[in-house]
Amino acid sequence: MVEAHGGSETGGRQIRKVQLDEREDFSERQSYGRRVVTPVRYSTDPRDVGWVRENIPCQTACPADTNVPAYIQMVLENRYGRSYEINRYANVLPGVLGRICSRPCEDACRHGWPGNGAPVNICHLKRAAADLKPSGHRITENLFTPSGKRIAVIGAGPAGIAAAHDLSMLGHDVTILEQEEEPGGMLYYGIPEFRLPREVLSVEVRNALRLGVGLRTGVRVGKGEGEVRLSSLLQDYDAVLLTTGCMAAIPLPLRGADDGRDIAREIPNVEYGLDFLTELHRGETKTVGKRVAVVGAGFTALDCARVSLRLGAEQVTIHIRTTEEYIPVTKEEIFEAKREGTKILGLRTPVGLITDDSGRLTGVKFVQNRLGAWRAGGRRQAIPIEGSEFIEPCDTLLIAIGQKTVNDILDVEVELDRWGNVQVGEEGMTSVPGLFATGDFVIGASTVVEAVGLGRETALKIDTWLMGRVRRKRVVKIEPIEHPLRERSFDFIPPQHMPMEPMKSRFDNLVLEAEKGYDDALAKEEAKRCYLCHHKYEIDTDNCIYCRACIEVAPRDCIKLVEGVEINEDGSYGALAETNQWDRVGAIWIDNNECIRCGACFMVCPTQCIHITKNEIFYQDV
Amino acid sequence: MSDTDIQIAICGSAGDGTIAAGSILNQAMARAGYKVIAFDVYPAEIRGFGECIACSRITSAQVFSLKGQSDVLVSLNDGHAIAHVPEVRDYGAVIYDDAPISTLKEGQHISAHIKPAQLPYGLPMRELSERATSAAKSRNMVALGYLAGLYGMPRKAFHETITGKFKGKAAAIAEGNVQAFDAGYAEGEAAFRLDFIELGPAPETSSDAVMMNGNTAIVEGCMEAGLETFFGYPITPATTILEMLAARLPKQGGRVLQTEDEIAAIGAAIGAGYTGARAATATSGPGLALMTEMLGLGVMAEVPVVIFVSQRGGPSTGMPTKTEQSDLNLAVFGGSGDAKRIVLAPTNVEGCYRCAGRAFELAEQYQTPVIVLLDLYLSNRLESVSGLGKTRFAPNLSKGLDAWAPNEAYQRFAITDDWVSPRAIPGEPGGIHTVTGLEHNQLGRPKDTPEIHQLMTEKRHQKVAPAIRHADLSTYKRFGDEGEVDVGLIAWGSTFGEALEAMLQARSEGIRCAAMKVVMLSPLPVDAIRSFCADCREVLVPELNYQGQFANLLTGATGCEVHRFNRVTGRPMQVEDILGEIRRLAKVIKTERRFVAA
Amino acid sequence: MAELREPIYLEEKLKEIQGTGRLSYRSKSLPTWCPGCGYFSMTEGVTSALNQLGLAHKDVVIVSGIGCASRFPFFMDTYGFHTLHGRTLPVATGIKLANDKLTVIVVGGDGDGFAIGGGHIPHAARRNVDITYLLFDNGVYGLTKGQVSPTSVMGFKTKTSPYENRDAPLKPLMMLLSYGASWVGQAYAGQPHQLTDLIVQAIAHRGFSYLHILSPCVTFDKTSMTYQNLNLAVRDLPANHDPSDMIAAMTQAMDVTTPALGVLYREERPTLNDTMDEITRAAGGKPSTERAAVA
Amino acid sequence: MAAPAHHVIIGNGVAGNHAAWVLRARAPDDRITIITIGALLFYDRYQLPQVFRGKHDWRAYLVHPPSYYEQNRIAVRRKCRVTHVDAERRVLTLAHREEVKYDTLLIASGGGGYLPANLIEYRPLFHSFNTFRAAMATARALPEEGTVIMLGGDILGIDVAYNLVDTGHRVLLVPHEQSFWPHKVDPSERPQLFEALSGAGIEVVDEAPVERIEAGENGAPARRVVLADGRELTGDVIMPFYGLAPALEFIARSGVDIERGLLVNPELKSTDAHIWAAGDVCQIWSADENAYRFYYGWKNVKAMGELAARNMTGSEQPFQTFIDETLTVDRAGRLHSSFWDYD
Repeated sequence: MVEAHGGSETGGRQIRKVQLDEREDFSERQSYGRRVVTPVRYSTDPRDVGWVRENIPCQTACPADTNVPAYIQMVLENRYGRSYEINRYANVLPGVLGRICSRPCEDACRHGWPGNGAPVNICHLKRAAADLKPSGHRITENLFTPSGKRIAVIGAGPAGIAAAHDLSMLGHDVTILEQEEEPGGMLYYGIPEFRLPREVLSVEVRNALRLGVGLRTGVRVGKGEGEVRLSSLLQDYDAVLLTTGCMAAIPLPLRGADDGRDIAREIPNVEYGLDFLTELHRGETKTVGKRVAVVGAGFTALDCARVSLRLGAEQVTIHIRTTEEYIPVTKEEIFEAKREGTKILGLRTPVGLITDDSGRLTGVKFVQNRLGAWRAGGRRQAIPIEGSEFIEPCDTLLIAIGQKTVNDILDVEVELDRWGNVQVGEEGMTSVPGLFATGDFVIGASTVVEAVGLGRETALKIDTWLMGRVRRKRVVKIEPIEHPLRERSFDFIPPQHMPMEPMKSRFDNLVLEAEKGYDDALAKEEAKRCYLCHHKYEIDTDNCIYCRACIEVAPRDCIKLVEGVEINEDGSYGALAETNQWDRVGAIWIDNNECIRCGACFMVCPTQCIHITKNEIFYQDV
Repeated sequence: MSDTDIQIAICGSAGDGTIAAGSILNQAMARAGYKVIAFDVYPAEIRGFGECIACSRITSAQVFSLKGQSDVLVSLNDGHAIAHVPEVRDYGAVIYDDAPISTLKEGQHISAHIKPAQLPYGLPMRELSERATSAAKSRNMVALGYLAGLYGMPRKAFHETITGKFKGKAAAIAEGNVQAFDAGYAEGEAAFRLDFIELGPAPETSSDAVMMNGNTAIVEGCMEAGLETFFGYPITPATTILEMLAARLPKQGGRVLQTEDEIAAIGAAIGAGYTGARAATATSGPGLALMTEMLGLGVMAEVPVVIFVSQRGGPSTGMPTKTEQSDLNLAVFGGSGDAKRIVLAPTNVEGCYRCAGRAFELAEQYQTPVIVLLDLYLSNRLESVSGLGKTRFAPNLSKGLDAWAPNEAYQRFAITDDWVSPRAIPGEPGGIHTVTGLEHNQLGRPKDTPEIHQLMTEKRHQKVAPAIRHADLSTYKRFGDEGEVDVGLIAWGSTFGEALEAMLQARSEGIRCAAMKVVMLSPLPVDAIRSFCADCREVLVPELNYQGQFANLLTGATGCEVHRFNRVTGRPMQVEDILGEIRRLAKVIKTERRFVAA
Repeated sequence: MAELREPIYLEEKLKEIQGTGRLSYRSKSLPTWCPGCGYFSMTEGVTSALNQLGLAHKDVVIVSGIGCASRFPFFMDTYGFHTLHGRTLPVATGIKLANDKLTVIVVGGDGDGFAIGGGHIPHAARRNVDITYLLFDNGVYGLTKGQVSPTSVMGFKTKTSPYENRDAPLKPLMMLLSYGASWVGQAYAGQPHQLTDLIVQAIAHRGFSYLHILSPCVTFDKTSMTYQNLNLAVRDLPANHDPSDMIAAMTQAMDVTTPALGVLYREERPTLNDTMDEITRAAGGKPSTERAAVA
Repeated sequence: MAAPAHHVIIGNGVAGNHAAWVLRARAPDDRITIITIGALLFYDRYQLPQVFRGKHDWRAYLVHPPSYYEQNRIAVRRKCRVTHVDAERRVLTLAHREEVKYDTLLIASGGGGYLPANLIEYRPLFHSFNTFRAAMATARALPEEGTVIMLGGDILGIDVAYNLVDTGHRVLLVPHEQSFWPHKVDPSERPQLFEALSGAGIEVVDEAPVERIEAGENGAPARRVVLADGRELTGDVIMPFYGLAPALEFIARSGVDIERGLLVNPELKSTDAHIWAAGDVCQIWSADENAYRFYYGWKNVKAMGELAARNMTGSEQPFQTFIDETLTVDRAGRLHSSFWDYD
């Protein structure tokens, strides 16, 4: 039927188009606490919890448990302020992570699944929420009554800040001790300014600490002269939280250098990337030679390379042990580095440093590798090939092969695991009562968002330990939605590119931000691409007449004739059992994993038996 | 540039808009001045399931049938189309959707079946459709647009046709379809062409040539013959006659009524015919079966009425959407008693038009029901027709009251030298009379004496005999080689197109042969058929029924021996099949000759 | 603001549905009506009804004519008879007359029933043949691809009413009431629960029961009898409606703008088979039922 | 009885087709399927420069007639893009969501033209020569005596350059470290090689990185290349020739080892027991060089195809190359690359 294109002929409903762009901004109104009241149900049923886990992949992938679809929907509705708040609820540094997050959510995004195109630029939208929130935006905090408990947090890195904020919100009296002059940890001393402007960082850090968190910078905890003893802190405070992260570079293991000496530290033009960056951000002037070699495969390595280019290096090469495929850095980051002129060469491990008579480095000796067995997190082992050594000449060598924790600050007996990290139990506590630890200090070098997530998690655990009961429960909040907010046409919008600083001007200085951020139009367009996976489409089987009108308009293989459903041992749903045999079809059911929330079925259902609900994770105070 | 001869098959599931796409293609190309012969095959379900094929042959010179192999196959539904991939010629194109929405097993996608010599053209039909109209249902327009873009078909003609098609519907609908078409067109234009299919320039067409199918031609004939009343009941494939007349007849003061059934339809038509108005109805085999009782009344009461019958697969409900020529017996003999009637079977669309018009003349002149016998293939087949409106059908041929010597009492069924009685119609002074279904005398009074029944039966048969020489109606015609030939074909109805095509090809292969079309099946032009058979070493009668109803008819009437060639596939006769039969016969003749020579 | 419904948990629902056993009345092949067609509610309604009444599959015969609705027997796991256009009721009468034990259900559309078959309805009704006639009224010819039907509203444009339908549509409920049908009800395909309930009552009724079902044609009627319009139009019978009151029934039947759903009229009187037995007795013979009792 | 084994070959080039031929000979009853993204049957890419001499009918380039594939029961899935290979289930998915099971899989998808990251954004402004379609597009875009700006100039490019000059076109060559790829040319030899090219009428400009590239506004010149040192070159088409980058996106997440190419052992088997590779796509472990390395050139690729097919059907021979990679200048001063040899 050619004439039957578009529109809804079958269904009982009239489409009401939502003119997203013409919505007014509600974020102020939010801050006055007036909300449209809608009926709500809170559920802890494993099937609902499981649904959220299965169907909101971005949130599931996020270590900080960020409610991604909710904040993207707010962007759609032009409520950047609200969007920022939803972000801030999960992680107190949205503006920061909006720039430098490792984006596990985007790898998980349903829009990136086979046949669905490219993932939504979730991170760029997070930044947009931070950048575009109204100038007069007010932060909302729901505070518990003061508990009278005192907590010391050691280290003002992402984990420490996140924990400190949540703890003080929970009514405790928190003090942070930080050895550096500025709070932020790796955020301040590790990440170059062209990726993370310092004013963004400091504003969000200060906001996080505004609930009366005491910040004592330049204070070292340790056994040395004029250093605060951990043991004394344990006496003065009800609880102490260690979030000192991994601030020590892992030394370069060179052949024949097993006498414990670290040759690398003895050669002038060889540096550890971590120190290189830290010193740079402490304000020291750093220089590099014409040809810079970087060994290592993490963000630090890439940062070193890109900083070197800005310091005037002519040829920068990153040497990695495996291959690009397997290094834990976002593809964008790699592409930008290459675009700026960095070369990345794979399958090689440094085995020796070549120096001239004056003791300066002239080249690095590498051995050729081949790929070996798989390691955790999709990484690969590199197996050196005997006798395949070769020499790469260079003027500066920057080593960024990893970081580790520093435990010599502990003056009390704490159980360590075999990597020398402190061990923590289920309740987040070390073997020492009242001494908690979290972040990289526990799991080893990881990402910022993991640190924030852990900090937040541990804060709750400390609260539970201190108060003797759980005061915050994770439940599913279910609200009805009147009609679909999306249109099929949204699915064809291409990913919106992040506006970049032109190549010419990038290298002028070290602080010029390379990514410019979305403007309102770009953000809205990108936000439209989000499937809003937290919207759940359900068929009321009692009213279904099995007419398949919904199936006919379905854009994908998303509505199915079902005879059964698997139940996982945790009580959540598994795969649907489909059938085409009429006398076995028990129900027509929407496979929410295939569903892209286009709303076509909703419009055509003759018996109006399709309902939409908003399903979100909600932390209930109890 | 070479002459155009492109055959395009669009294949999909009912509901994909397959037939709609085909008809737009035909109309648009005709509008652009090409010759088009087209035929659709579709199932009874309205939506969703059965297989549909819209097949169009677009040429610069007139042809008489479809080709065995298509140049392009457009798949709107791989499930159905896969089976038809082998019907595409070498270096022909297969156009399909390369972005289906559900996971397929190996071989479920058409690309797995395209032969090495054929050329794949994939495009994301559904996606383009959704982009253009945010619905998947204009896939057919996208595919059509792609086809048009690929071969540089005149875009404007398509736009006009599409907008025309949706006239009266919401403007958005037409726009949406045009958008979808353009979306496809752009893709097609941009596509990298590898096939060697050429669209030549449009031929010079005589200004009055128009594209139409058999049913439309029937309607044209009715309109021009000044049809006054029409009664009908929907039945595939005759429904469109009723639909078109419902829309058009009122425009010139005629009246159309959709009755509650065929019985009522022909009843009303006979009533109207009795009053002297030009009256008709249209149906298919099953409807005709219902009508035979009323038909008998029409014969008996000598009421002029025209019945258009488009045959479909039978018996019973049979194959409503498949073609067949199996209602000949019913049309010629159907009904109770010796019910002689006139039966015309046009062989092409233009013939439909002429027969429709002449049917009313015959009905009036011989005061009897006239059946015009089409079949689904002819009803739906599109051809370009010229000479419309040139033929002046006689407005009234009935032998009226003025032909009666006034000094005697009027006899409605008086015996005259041409067996046709002067006919008075209600309202005429001095013509008062009664008609009845009972056997009757000259006055029309019931009478069943042996003499009367003998006489009146003879009257009802004799009066129609001269119909075979009716002015401006070729009731039969010979084509091909003159004089003695090896193989002669006699065909009727839609099949004659294929027969002619086959005969022409056979001649080009050096076989001496001729073909004769027989348009009037009752009464039958016996002498002409006899002399034709006399000229032929072998006579071949191809027809779309199992019994060889026409072969039976003419053998019975002429005593000539013929070879029967019968097909009941529900599809039109294949030129290749007939040709094969001709070759076989020719071969036999040759060997006989050699044998004689030796 | 949409209200929040009770949660639907699939496996519970499936257990419930499959538990009832109504699915067993379905055939194996999926119905071929246009997606969204009101006739789908017929399969749901009839299967549920047969299931609720606990009728054995083998004792049910479904008779249909020509038209979209007439494909129904193919989608059921019972005896079925797909007869000719409009000639369903005679066949059904014959079947019922020949075998008391069978439950005979006739399904058809408005064209099949009131156009070509119109002549048969009054007689089936007044004889009170003990069959159930489910008439799915979509006000248009579907199978012949969209022509005006006897129940098409005035002003309805179809290919055969290009200048709008000028003929007043039939009022089937009033016809059936006046024809003397002993059970007359009305349902709506868009309300499957009530439909099922009414089919149960119709089959349970002893005598000629006529259920008029408003069933939109999603393909050829996009203007008049659509789900959108009917959702707004239909209403339930007033709570105080008395099904034994013919006048009240007529009054409700007259209202076609806001159709009343429910049982309009119900009466008990001898069925055709009863009268056949009586005639047999009057002639001195033994009715089949009594013969069966003896044997 | 068990269903016949299904050998699937991804790639429709020399390696793939030669492999198919050998497979058919060695396994008469097995199923053989070639999957290619192109619309054409196997054609001779070495003949492509003929498009500049007006040879525009693709049938003239076919290596085998269509009947060949039917006779040998080799299914060619044209216009099919492989999006994923599931090595566990031994199923590969095509872009149109069709799943194809295989018993043995040969990756012979060859290489696409490599582009340095800083040029990627200009891709739409480039013309290429790696397919019949691309060649035709180039031929159509290039007027009589038109000018071609060739960037990089790998050995394939130089072959094209010669043909362009012979057909009366102007060629500006912008050298790059990738020039003469895959030959490893000692910097000292480069001048004389460029000498030779200039001698043949190819205008070699001084080496400098590309600053930006622009499309000319309506009216010639169609393209402008701005070099870092400010020089501007104008021409009708720009053809980058920076060597090949293996086309491997589809197999990235299937678990087999990849560096720049698909890593295979000398028997051309990948790290998955059912997946082999041949041609420009694979990096073969070379014991003597202690490294994975590529082998290019028609003869190598054909040999790989044959070897892969043999090893897929039971044999166990290692690959060894037959050609020594030489780049010489003959008496006429014309370059000759051993990669150009083919029979």
